[in-house]
Amino acid sequence: MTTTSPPAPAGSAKADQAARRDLYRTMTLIRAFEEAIKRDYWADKGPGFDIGKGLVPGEMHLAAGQEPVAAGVCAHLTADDAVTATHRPHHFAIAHGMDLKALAAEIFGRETGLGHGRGGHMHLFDPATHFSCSGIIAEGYPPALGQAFAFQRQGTDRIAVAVTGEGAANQGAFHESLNLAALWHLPVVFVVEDNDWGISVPRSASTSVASNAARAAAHGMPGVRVEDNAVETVHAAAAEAVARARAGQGPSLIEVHTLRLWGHFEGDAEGYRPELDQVPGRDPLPTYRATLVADGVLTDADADAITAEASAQVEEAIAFAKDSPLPDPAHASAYVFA
Amino acid sequence: MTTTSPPAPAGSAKADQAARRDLYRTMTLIRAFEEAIKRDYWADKGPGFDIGKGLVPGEMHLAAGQEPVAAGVCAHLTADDAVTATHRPHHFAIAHGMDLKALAAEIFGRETGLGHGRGGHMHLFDPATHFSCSGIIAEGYPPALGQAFAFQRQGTDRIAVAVTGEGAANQGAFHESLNLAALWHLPVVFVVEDNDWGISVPRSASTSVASNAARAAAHGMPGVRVEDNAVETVHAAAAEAVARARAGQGPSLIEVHTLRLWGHFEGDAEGYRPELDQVPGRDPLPTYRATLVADGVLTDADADAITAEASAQVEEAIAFAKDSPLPDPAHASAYVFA
Amino acid sequence: MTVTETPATPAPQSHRLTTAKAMADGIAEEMRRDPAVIYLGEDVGAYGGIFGSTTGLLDEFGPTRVLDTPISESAFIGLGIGAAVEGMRPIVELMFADFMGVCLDQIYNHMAKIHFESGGNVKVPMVLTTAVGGGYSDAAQHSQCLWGTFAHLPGMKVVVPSNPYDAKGLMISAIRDDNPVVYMFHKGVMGLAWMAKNPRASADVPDGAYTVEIGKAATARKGTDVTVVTLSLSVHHALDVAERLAPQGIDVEVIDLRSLVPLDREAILGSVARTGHLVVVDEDYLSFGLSGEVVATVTEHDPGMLRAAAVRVANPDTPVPYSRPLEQVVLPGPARIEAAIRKVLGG
Amino acid sequence: MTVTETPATPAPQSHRLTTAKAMADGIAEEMRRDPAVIYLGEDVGAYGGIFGSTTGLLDEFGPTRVLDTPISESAFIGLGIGAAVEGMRPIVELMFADFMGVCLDQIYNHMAKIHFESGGNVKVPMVLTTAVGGGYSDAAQHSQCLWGTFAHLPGMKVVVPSNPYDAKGLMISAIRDDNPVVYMFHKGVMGLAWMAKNPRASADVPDGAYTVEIGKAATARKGTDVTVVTLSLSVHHALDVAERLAPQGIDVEVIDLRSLVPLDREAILGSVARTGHLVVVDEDYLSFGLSGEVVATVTEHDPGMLRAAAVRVANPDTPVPYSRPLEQVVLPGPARIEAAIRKVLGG
Ligand SMILES: Cc1ncc(C[n+]2csc(CCOP(=O)(O)OP(=O)(O)O)c2C)c(N)n1
Ligand SMILES: Cc1ncc(C[n+]2csc(CCOP(=O)(O)OP(=O)(O)O)c2C)c(N)n1
Ligand SMILES: [Mg+2]
Ligand SMILES: [Mg+2]
Repeated sequence: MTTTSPPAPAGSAKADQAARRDLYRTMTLIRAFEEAIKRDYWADKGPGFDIGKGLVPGEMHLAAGQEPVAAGVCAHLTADDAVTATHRPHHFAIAHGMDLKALAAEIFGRETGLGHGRGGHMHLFDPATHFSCSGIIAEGYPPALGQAFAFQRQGTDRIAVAVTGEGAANQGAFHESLNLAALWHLPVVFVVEDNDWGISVPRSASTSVASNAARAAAHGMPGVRVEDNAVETVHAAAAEAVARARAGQGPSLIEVHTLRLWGHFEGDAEGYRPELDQVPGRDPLPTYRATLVADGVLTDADADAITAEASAQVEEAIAFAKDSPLPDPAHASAYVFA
Repeated sequence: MTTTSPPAPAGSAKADQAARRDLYRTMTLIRAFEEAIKRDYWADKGPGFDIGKGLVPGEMHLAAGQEPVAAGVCAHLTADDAVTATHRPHHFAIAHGMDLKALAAEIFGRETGLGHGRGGHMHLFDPATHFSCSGIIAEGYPPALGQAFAFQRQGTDRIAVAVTGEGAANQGAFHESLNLAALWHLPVVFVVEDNDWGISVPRSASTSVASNAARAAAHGMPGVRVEDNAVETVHAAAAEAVARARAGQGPSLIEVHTLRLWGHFEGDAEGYRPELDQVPGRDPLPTYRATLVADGVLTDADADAITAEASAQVEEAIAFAKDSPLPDPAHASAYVFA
Repeated sequence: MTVTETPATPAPQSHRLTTAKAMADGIAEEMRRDPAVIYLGEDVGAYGGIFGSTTGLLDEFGPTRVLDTPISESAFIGLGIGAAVEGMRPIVELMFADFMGVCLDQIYNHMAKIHFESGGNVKVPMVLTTAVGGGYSDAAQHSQCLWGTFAHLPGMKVVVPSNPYDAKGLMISAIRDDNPVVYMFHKGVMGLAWMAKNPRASADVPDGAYTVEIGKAATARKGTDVTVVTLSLSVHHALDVAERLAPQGIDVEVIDLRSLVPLDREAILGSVARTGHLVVVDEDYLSFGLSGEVVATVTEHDPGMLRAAAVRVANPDTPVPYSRPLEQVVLPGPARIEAAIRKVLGG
Repeated sequence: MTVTETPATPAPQSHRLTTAKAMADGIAEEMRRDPAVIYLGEDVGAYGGIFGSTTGLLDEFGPTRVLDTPISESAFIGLGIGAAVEGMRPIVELMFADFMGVCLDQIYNHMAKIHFESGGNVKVPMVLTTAVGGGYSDAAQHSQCLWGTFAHLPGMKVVVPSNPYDAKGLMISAIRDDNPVVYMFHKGVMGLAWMAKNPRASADVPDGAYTVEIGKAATARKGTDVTVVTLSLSVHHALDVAERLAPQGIDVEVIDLRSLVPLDREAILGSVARTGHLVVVDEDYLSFGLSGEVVATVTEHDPGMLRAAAVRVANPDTPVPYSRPLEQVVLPGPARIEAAIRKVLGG
């Protein structure tokens, strides 16, 4: 297990600049999406707060602050690769290229949504990008093994990325999956998003070791911990892990020390954690923007344009969702069986 | 993680000799018991082999060859300490001091058995020795945590020993238990009996790492692997682990490379594994006897006497079992609720 | 209109509590009385339980008796079992019943069977609390009731309070019971500030300890025309419907089962004997569960008791859909209950 | 006396097979036809399956298609799900249904729900095979049927063959089905050399591929006086009892459900309409399961169909005891079935 430090981007300076802009663009798009969902989620929950009310009811787990993980990892993937995510899935869904309209429409419970409104935000299944997620902690890992297994059998170099939080690394399915993937040399990249908290339980009260990379070693695979929630560090760590998997050298694990900027879910009063103001450079988005501007990769105007473009894309998707019809209750039990 | 080598027995020479004789006595008693059960199990399964027939029906998992693990560990325990074992539980039950008559009677399905015939050989619950076991792989670990937790809360130095096979170390509950025990500093000694096989599946096809002691590290606790299936090596490793737990220093793990001399269960044709004749010094019982005779701890006559005494004890227990009444079918549903 | 044990007028020593607060109150009573009682689970400490089941407990009893756990349900439920075996009285929270799939082995093969397998020599006096139910768009993995599943597997009692009084009294009974008790609380009856509330989710609850006997159904409303056998949140829907139908001359009896195990078969039979008509309302899946068991209870006693075919209102064997209009038809809401009553009465 | 699809005389191309061999035969047929079919689980390779479900498959198809797994049920069942999603047709063995507790989440929250949650966009064509049942003193954690639990949870078909012909035909149907199918085989019908055998556990089975439709019950024996609805090993007991009672003028109809999901409610109603008497025989736990569902199916159709109270013969909500005399009374054996038939006929 090693801890990586920010890499010098590889390749030609020009290509690098484009790649760095893309990372920023992805992060910006994710943030724009999460902010828009937050806005619309809260728009009609009152008076007071009723979780069941409004255009977007139910639990809502947003990933603002964790964009570097999704952007850094998914930059190495194509739509032929699989991603299995968690109850907090939007950032990975977007970074992996899910159609924003189908995503938004599912969150708004519309017939045009990915699952015709059946799934909701924790149950996004996209055959086009081999994306799925699960609301049950760590239980998204095992199906990723099967996707990787199928890709391997089909003689391709496609891979599967399996994501969980640090809280999930204490769930049995996490360990079973690592062992089986290592044993069968499956092309999987395991990603652990360590945002320090599992709802209100701090990492120190849930996890007996300092790094989940140490747990990779317990299953005979390389593990790395990225300490800085910087997209380029994640990108570099993922480059190795993805290359390894594609080359048939088996699975590996990346843990990223990231930060959830908002509550566990919307409505979380967060009485259990101190103000984030204490965390220096806590928001990775302006930090990265400043870096890119300082490095001459973006002008402020470029960056603003990226933000504007992201916002437009998101608003278009949300408008599409809102304009879409709700599912017909007469078909509530459709799709139980094929 | 370390690999221990045979220790020099500690303490006065006289005490050591007594301790070594006790280890041999325990191993001999276990073997006598397992041989007697094997005999009576097969006595009336014919013609052919019908698993449901005879005085002792059902699955039967015997532990011949694994005596060093139980004897070496349990020598450090009193009846106030807890042991949770597996589907292969007799050696630990006996080493931990379970009443042989109640044990035998349970295996024979009698009203005088530990569980009045309700449990059977995989479900032995003995309040007197805080012993329990489970037929579900690795699921005996979690309750051991609770016993240790209660002992800790009660301000005692009592401990819990949790046993599984190496196959079980790939089950989620194994990992969850290690993490929680480490986190809460519970007085638990985890024991993994690595007999190289989980039924027909060799360790190489089930486990991605060479030693499960490495998995202790993944949960922040010391782990040690004993390579030689020698009772004194186990005894030494357990001394440390038990002392640690009693001193409030938390859990640790011992893996012992042991050997199952017979089939996974009685009736196992063992087509999957090579003849054990290839394994040098494969039976730990004559090996240990030879050592003790060579060291002058026992004469051959002493050893024979121990064997005879063990045999007498076992036959008495089995006679008790056979003489005991079967449970009254009218009370088949008794004990579902307290 | 509420349970028989509830005093008609509030006792002098009582407070108006939500179901959640009444549940926590019952736990606190027992924790004060018996140092062996502890509470453990995810987010039960500083957070106070995602659905308010432990509000205030950490403050009063501290982190040695109210313990946040890792997300390791098999390990910590098993820990509860072992602690119970050694004389403690643990209450262990499984945050949502939907998560049973990661830890059911500890629950049904261990917690529920040890007493039997030990021939009565080992007791497992623990309470497994868990949140159930839908209605707020939490979709297929966070909205299930699943009580039919727990009740099918022998060796554990299963209680399902519908109101504050029962929530407290059943909790105290559960803690004092020498058997494992699964205590399933519907989010919709908890009276949470952040969820739609039925007015019955708050009520006057006596101070101090009292018990509600496990295994006795309550007649939530007396009536003569039709028996509605139900439980948990559906009790409220059934009562709402009953009140609406009363002026129309339809007099509905509502039986609140309060526990599935033991199932109060006498209460069911007694009511149906009087009304001759049976509707079962169950938010769990329709087939192979509670609703069939209730109907079968009557039929194996005497099918002649029924003057019309029994009607079941339940989830039509469909994962709970996310989208509101879909979820609303899958749940056994007031409209479906009313239609069932009219149908069984030949309307 | 056996299923309707079984030719009265053996087809020219047929062999006498045990149920276990017929099951493996069906798997082999499909593995030959479709390279996407694989089989994975514990001891399914060199061992051939603890209950003979995969005998010979490793030899023919090799270790890339018949895979021994670690004891990690959540991981390898989940692996099956992911592989199915990506176009394979995995058959995954859970050695005993009793072990569901360590992996139920993958089964019921994933395998069974993905198709629904995806709005039909993702299919999970996999078969989950698992051994069930008692009778040979394997005690409380290795003798359960639990089909009621699987059937209660929506999104998976549940098939339960009772004989060699159905075992093969249902296996082929299950593999070809685009839905997840749980295939539960009772150890006592497998015809294992090392377990007591019912003579019906071996029979002539056609060579080559054929299907038995999932969701259609079979009339295992036609009769006029009483309907016995049952499945799996209990079919054999019911037939034995029926044969014994025939000379006494009691003509028993035996319905072999063959699947719980879908449940062939028409077959149940059709038979009870003719006989007016219902006995349900179910080796699973009595309450909140299959037996109640069958009775309720009749009652919600028309309680007047029943000329006497229905009788259920099942496990009396008791963990399966180890000791033989205890186990024998807990199981729904021939004596209890006969008594039930006499009781329902007013004897
Ligand atoms: C098996 C299971 N247990 C508990 C939960 C409830 N739960 C949902 S999210 C969560 C915390 C997860 O923490 P972590 O894995 O760190 O992910 P994060 O929310 O921080 O992204 C918990 C306990 C669940 N969904 N599944
Ligand atoms: C959860 C679960 N899965 C599978 C089994 C079936 N089973 C019983 S023993 C066994 C092998 C266990 O191997 P190991 O842990 O090495 O113990 P050993 O038998 O070698 O002592 C298996 C797979 C089980 N009892 N429980
Ligand atoms: Mg986290
Ligand atoms: Mg082993």
